[in-house]
Amino acid sequence: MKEADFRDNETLELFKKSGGNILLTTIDAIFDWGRSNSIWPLTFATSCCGIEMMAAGAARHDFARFGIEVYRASPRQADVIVVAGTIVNKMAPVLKRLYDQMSDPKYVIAMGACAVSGGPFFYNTYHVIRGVDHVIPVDVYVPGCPPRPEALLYGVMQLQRKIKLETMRSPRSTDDLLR
Amino acid sequence: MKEVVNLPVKNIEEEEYHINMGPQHPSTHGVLRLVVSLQGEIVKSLKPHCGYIHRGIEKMCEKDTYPQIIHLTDRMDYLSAHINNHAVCMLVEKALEVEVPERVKYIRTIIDELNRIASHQLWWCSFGMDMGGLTCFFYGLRDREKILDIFEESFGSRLLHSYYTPGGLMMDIHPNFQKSVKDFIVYFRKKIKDYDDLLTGNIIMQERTKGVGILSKEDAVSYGVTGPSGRGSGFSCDVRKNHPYGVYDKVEFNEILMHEGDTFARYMVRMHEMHESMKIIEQLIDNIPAGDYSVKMKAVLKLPAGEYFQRVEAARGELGVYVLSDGNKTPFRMKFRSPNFSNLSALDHISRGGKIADLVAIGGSLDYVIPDIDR
Amino acid sequence: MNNEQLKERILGLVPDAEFQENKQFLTFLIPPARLHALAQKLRDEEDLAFDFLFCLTGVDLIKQLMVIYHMESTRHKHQLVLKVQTEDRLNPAFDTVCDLWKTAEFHEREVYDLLGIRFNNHPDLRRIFLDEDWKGHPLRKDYTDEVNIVEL
Amino acid sequence: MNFSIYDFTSFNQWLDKLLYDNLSPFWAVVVEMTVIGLVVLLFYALIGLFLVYAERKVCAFMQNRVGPNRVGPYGFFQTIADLIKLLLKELVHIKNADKLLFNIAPFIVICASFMAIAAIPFAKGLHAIDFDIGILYVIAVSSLGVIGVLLAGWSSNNKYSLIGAMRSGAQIVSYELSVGLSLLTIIVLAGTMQFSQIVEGQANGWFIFKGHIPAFIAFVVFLISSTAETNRGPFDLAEAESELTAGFHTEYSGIKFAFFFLAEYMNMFIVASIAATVFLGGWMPFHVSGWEGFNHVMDFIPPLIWYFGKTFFVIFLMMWFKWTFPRLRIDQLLTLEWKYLLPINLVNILIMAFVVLMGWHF
Repeated sequence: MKEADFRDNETLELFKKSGGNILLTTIDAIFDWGRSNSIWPLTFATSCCGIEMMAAGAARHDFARFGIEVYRASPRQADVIVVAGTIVNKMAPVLKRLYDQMSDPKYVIAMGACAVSGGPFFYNTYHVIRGVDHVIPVDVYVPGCPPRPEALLYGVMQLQRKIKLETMRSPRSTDDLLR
Repeated sequence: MKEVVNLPVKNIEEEEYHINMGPQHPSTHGVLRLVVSLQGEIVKSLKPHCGYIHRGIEKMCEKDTYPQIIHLTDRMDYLSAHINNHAVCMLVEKALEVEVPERVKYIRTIIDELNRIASHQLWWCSFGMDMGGLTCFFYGLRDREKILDIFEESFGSRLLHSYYTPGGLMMDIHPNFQKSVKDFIVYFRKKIKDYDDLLTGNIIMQERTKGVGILSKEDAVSYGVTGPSGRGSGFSCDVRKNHPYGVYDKVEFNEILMHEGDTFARYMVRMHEMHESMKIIEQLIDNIPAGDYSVKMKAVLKLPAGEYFQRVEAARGELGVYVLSDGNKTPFRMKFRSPNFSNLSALDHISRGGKIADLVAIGGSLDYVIPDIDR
Repeated sequence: MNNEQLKERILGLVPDAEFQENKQFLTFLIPPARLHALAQKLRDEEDLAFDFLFCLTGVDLIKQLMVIYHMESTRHKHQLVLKVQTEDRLNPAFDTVCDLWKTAEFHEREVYDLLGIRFNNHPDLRRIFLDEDWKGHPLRKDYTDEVNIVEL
Repeated sequence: MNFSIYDFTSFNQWLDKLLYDNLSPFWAVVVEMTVIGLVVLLFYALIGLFLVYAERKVCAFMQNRVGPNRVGPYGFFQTIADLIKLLLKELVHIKNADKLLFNIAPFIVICASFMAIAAIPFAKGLHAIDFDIGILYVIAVSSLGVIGVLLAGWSSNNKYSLIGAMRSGAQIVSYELSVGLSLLTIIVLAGTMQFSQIVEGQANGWFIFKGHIPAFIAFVVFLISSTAETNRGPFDLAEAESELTAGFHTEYSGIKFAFFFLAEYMNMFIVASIAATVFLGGWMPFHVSGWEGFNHVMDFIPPLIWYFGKTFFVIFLMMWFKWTFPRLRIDQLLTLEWKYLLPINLVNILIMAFVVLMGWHF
């Protein structure tokens, strides 16, 4: 993918425009560099997308290249929870609890149609949560049923891009930024 | 004066220690929850709690047409997606009394077996990982990618294909299909030796699996443990042999049976099955007859009123599909007899008395796929 | 034993069993009260030896509730289908067969969970998929849930 | 004043003299200790980060992958990014945990490994302190870490942690024996427990060659039991990921978890450097008696390179174990120690004593 295509969504970078004090921005830059380059996922998969997540970690796609291979089984040590698969009513409280157990800063990637919107299980079923964003806040949505490993990598790279815009300064209102 | 209360004295030896394995746990392969009672490291009993991925597929089927249902079966046991599709397609074909062309049968059989190899490769990865050998994971997935390449070339998808339709196939195979499959067989014959070198022959692995988690033949039958897990106990339950479908009656292959019933036997059955599957593919790949890849079906499929049942051998055991039709385009009741559901019921029985590490190894050898248990 | 002989044999054991026409399997509808005794005989008698219960299905027939047992003999390779029905939709109950086939334990829990059919003498009859406090049994035809179900 | 990379004694003396000339003796000692402390701390952090990076690359190499390559050249700054992230991560306070013990445990673990580094000679004259009972000190100090592990498991108020800690306790207490006894075999040969003298004693041949078969057996036993003592695969039962999620450090987050993570790698470095020092001659070059030209070429390579080369070779061996073998079960782990390694070791010491008595060694 070309760099230009990767950055076709420019709204994110708008947040950076507001400027700031040189000390704070330098510290921000270091912190964001560290955080965005070390996203450790939680070993958590509910269904089919989990297999593609495994494939993304395996030899061909190897997302260790981005330093993401340190799968932590304990939520305390994980940075990102990749919700790979359907979330049902019985699982939702558990997922919420897992998210709460993670230590800040924490991020969520909704992987696959089920996690994004309920996907193939949207209609006529009694037990499916239609989109994981009903339970926990989502940073990046990766559509597909299941998404290819490349798609997950793309999602992770977008998350890195998002993390790079974090700041310690007090947040401004969106209107202010878009002006 | 205050009354002296005699607190009940608990015997520490008898006290049990309960731990929750799951729903998020690396060794439950998904969102299964096992409540394990321990005494020290020894498993006294365990209770599986399912339903953390119960999506109500059977209810959805009652509102869906048969071609739609095929897409749902993909998502049950996603590692043998083709085989699940095969079951529903054959059931519809049987109900409508449609005879599919020989070409379709050949292609379906070949792809089923490729799917079985891919599934067993992934099982090997996760089994190795459960045992603590992390490198297995990468070796298995490396070779699995080759099969996924073949799938992708022919029908454009990696994991969930929905390639079979009632009456045939979605599209014809890619012109390269035969060549790539043959290349893969040559490649994998070489690579499967790595598997044996890395894990099968390892002393630690053998010590940890031999004599662990023994399931007798009687119990296997009674619990309905089918597939490689049942055959590791000597239960001859291969649907491909007992009730042949596709072109399994035209090929030579062995039903792998081992009689030890322990974790190692279940492991070895799967390792041998990969060889058998390659044997089946080799017999078929050069003989795919020419012809149509599908027969003309009606636009709306309505099954005649009645009951239908179709059994196939999925990668993890016997998949049964039961349909009660009232003559409409949607089934009145559809039930999937999923192999993992029955296999899981035996977990409590066979892991009692073992250590926690044994429980993990046994779970790996039963190779459950949670969405298939919960449906 | 072929299907004809098997049919004679079953009718000999349970005279009031109702034979049903089915292309694939030999099918009988039997009175619920005789289920357990018949199942015991089917499993234990040498010439029957139905030791493998490969499917257990609950069905809501709108008026009745039905449970279907698909069984096979691993020794003789013959197959049989038994059905039991009840018209009682409020408190449907059948005898459990999980003392005969252990696989039935989980399958009966599933039927209880999704269709609300109770099984007498079942050792651990709890919901298996849904939460304990879930209201209703989703696979019943009259099940409605305006919150969770989005109808197409 | 001539400094050389072959002998650091003169440099030390120069530094010592400089400080004592300019400061009062008390302050000279204070400054010396601070400098040594800082150097060791820096070294510790650098080696830790490097080892984490090395492990990721080595395991990638063994698994047909490329490993980290996006952050910096060849992904070299990957672990620095990890460190920054871990430093900034929230420290979760566990309800009902034993707060004091919970907080103190990672420090105990890291201090234990920190203290052990002090006694290890990196080159001639380059060590913080040269005890005359150096080996005893290192064994004693490095096994303090298990207290931290036990405390971490106990205080977390988590069942997985407790099981992990108990496993770790049983494991380290048993394998400590084998580590000690296999080193004792070499002490019998060397006749001293002082590291500097042990290294000097290998000037004309490393102990693994000098001591015939018993020394080699001791080396193998040491490798196995030290791998077990550092809680690394195939003996990583205390954190057994597929069984106990993360074992004793399940509840730790952020920098406290980083301490456990780092301590694991430093322990590996320490046991590897003990193996290198005691069995493979430490910073001593490889010499073959009689081959003067060859020996001269070997002498030309600086001792630091010899030392790190040997240490990383042993570390590579340990990584190789980890990425190849499946994990043992707890009862097999104890069987291996008490039924196999310990008797082999005891017999081995006797044989070694006999060899030394008869003067059969080189």
